Amino acid sequence: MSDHHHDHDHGQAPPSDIALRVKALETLLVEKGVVDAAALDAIIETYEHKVGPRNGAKVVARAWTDPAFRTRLLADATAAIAELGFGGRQGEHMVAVENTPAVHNLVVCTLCSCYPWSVLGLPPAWYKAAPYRARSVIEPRAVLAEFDVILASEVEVRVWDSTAEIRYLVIPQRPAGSERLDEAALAALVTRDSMIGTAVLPPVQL
Amino acid sequence: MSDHHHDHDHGQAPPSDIALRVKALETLLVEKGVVDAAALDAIIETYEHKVGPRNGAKVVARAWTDPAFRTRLLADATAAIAELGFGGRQGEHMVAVENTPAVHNLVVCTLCSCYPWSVLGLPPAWYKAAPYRARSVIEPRAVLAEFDVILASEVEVRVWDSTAEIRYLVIPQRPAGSERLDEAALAALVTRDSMIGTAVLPPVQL
Amino acid sequence: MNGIHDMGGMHGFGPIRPERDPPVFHARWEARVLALTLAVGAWGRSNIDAGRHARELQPPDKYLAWPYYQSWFERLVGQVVEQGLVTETELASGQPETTLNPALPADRVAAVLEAGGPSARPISEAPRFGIGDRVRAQTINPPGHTRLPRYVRGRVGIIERDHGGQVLPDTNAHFRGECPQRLYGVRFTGHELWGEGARDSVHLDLWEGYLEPA
Amino acid sequence: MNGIHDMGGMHGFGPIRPERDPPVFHARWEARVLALTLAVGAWGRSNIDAGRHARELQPPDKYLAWPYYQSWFERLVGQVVEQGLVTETELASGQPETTLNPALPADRVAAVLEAGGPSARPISEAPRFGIGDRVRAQTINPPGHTRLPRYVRGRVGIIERDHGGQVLPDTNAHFRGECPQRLYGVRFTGHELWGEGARDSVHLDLWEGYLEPA
Repeated sequence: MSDHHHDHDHGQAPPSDIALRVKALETLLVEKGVVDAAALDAIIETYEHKVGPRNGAKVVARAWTDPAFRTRLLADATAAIAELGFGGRQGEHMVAVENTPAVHNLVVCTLCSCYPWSVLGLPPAWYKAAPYRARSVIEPRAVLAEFDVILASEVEVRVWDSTAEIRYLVIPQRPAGSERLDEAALAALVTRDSMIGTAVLPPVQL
Repeated sequence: MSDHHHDHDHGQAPPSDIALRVKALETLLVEKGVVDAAALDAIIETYEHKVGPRNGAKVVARAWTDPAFRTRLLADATAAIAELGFGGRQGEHMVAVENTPAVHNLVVCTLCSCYPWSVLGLPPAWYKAAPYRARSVIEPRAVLAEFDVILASEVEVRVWDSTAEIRYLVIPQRPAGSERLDEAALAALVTRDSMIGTAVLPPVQL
Repeated sequence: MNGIHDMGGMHGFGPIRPERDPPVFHARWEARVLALTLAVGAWGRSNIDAGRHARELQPPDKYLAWPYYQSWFERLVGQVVEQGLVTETELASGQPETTLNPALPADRVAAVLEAGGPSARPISEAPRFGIGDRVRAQTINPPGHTRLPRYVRGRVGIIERDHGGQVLPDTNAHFRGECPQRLYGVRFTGHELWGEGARDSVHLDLWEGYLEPA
Repeated sequence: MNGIHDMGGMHGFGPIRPERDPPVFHARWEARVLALTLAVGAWGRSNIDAGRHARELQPPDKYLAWPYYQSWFERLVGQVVEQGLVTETELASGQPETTLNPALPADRVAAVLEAGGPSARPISEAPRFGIGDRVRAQTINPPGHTRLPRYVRGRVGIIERDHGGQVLPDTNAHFRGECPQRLYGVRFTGHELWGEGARDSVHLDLWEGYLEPA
């Protein structure tokens, strides 16, 4: 009995009427002039097509290829990231943390869903859900294992709980075999999860 | 916004199908011979009509009127309560705590719903619900106020969190004006809540 | 486990709703669930600690939303299968494939309830702590059952009572033995638990292994 | 508040469900809720801390059960009324009784998102703590908003970074002022937070008033 565990289904399937309720509120707010329908579309367009993990990937690729940029990024991430044109909402105060053979960084927000929008876009559902929020600080290696990341025991895990307005970007380790790739090709290798710390980039197959 | 608080309705209204599901399981268990239907009736009869707060009230009235019994009750509540014929399930290991002009005792089980069945019967719904369990240990005076119990600031509140198999019975203060009442009349004054610590007995109107 | 059940000290659950003269049960199905749970328990295939842990493992949102006896009912459905009293097939069809003799016949109910299930156990070890000793509740976060609430971990209290040996829930809930340990009544000040401004005191019963000298 | 949102270190929520290449939104209504929330926010009648606190005040069972953007939607319904943007009557009828000019026209969206809302503030007080100092997170249990999680209260860490002055959520969420304080990056060992056997470390950003010398 003690190992019995009911299967969870924490509400990723919304009630059927939520879409209707949202539509009704939007209609009222647009008709009253509280919000501009075209502005809503522009916000959605921004986070579906403009602001997302490709931004962060460019930051990472630049850090891998430009030692002076890497130094600036680790010293003042907000300013360094702004050099690439990224900043603004939920990226106002950035810190970059670098993975090395000895240290692996993992970012979480136990209290809500803080996430570096300016470089990674909107957070994935699992990042905002209770299991990841609850477990990352107490059993980070078990969490990583569920992402198929198994670290050697001598690697130190540093968990960053985003309790304030500082937002964290993980600089993953440059993958083995990527020595000849240029900055654009390197950026294409960088995944969203590797910049949260829930993935390690695999070696490049040449 | 910060004071906004949705009205809670933590499930005292059961889904309409729960009664049917219970009936179906009971039918299966009875037909298979896992349980005896008459035994179920006997258990319910016990806790609806035999084992309840009248038991505890008799213990309290005895303690008020028999100093030697009070001494035994405070020294070994399990044995003293057994003198009155009460004991058994969820009363195997009892401790009695006495309210005085200087000390008020309050019993809770933060981790589940532990309660002294043998002297108080089954716990009321609020005792088992999250607000009482969560709040009693951190803000006992606010909890007491919701039961209309306002204590003078010099009165010490002792909260008993029933984390093990020890069960607590509060001996309320004997009400003013009850000096001439006999043990049976006194027992009639003692309420369930006064033996949990969420009530103070009012003066007797003669 | 640091489960949703470990709610001492939480805010946000709203007001208490006292009922001055409630019925023992608010619906007949509640009474049946209580009785079924006790009658199934009489088979002796589990124990009270494992039963508590089964509720702790219920999905947290359901644990909060379900009426109390529905939580018991959902536990009971799991228990009868896990204890081999009913098969999944029988549960699905509602039709028994075999029959048993009830573990608790009606004429034994009074005796069984009056006997209860004492959890005191003789232990030979001398007490590690005496009345008046200062102790710190350990910083432990076991993934399994424990009765050391989060709100006292790392906090210092005073031993007030020695309850003698008692079955240890941490092992018993997982069928790893009763492993009795001495149980102490420990007093913590509100100030120690909650900080500046907190008054009064909270008393918990804690097993010897939960405590260290302070 | 010690709310359901303060879930760091809890067990019982089950496995994580990674999605390797999820869409930004799983349904169109989610996208509309995000956009509506940002567009309403442009009225400037609340702040990010008050917005977080509004979710913390949602009923705990609902907080756990609702899809994420439904929690945002339920908050939004409350916000538009509390901020005087919509009346209860309009909400019930769906018919506006007056009209306004949107605070965020479409041609301002890019500029507003790019500006963001910096929370850094100049402060004149000298730092109370220096890099490498040992500090203890205070034992506080405020009923209102705070960003000091329960799992670090009373625990000792090391100052690793000085982030300068930042708006204090504890006051700002309740519209009692920005009261900026110095913010520090603080490292806690897993052993200090969780006890024997825990490894690795957890870093939190904590305001000066959350800390005391250790």
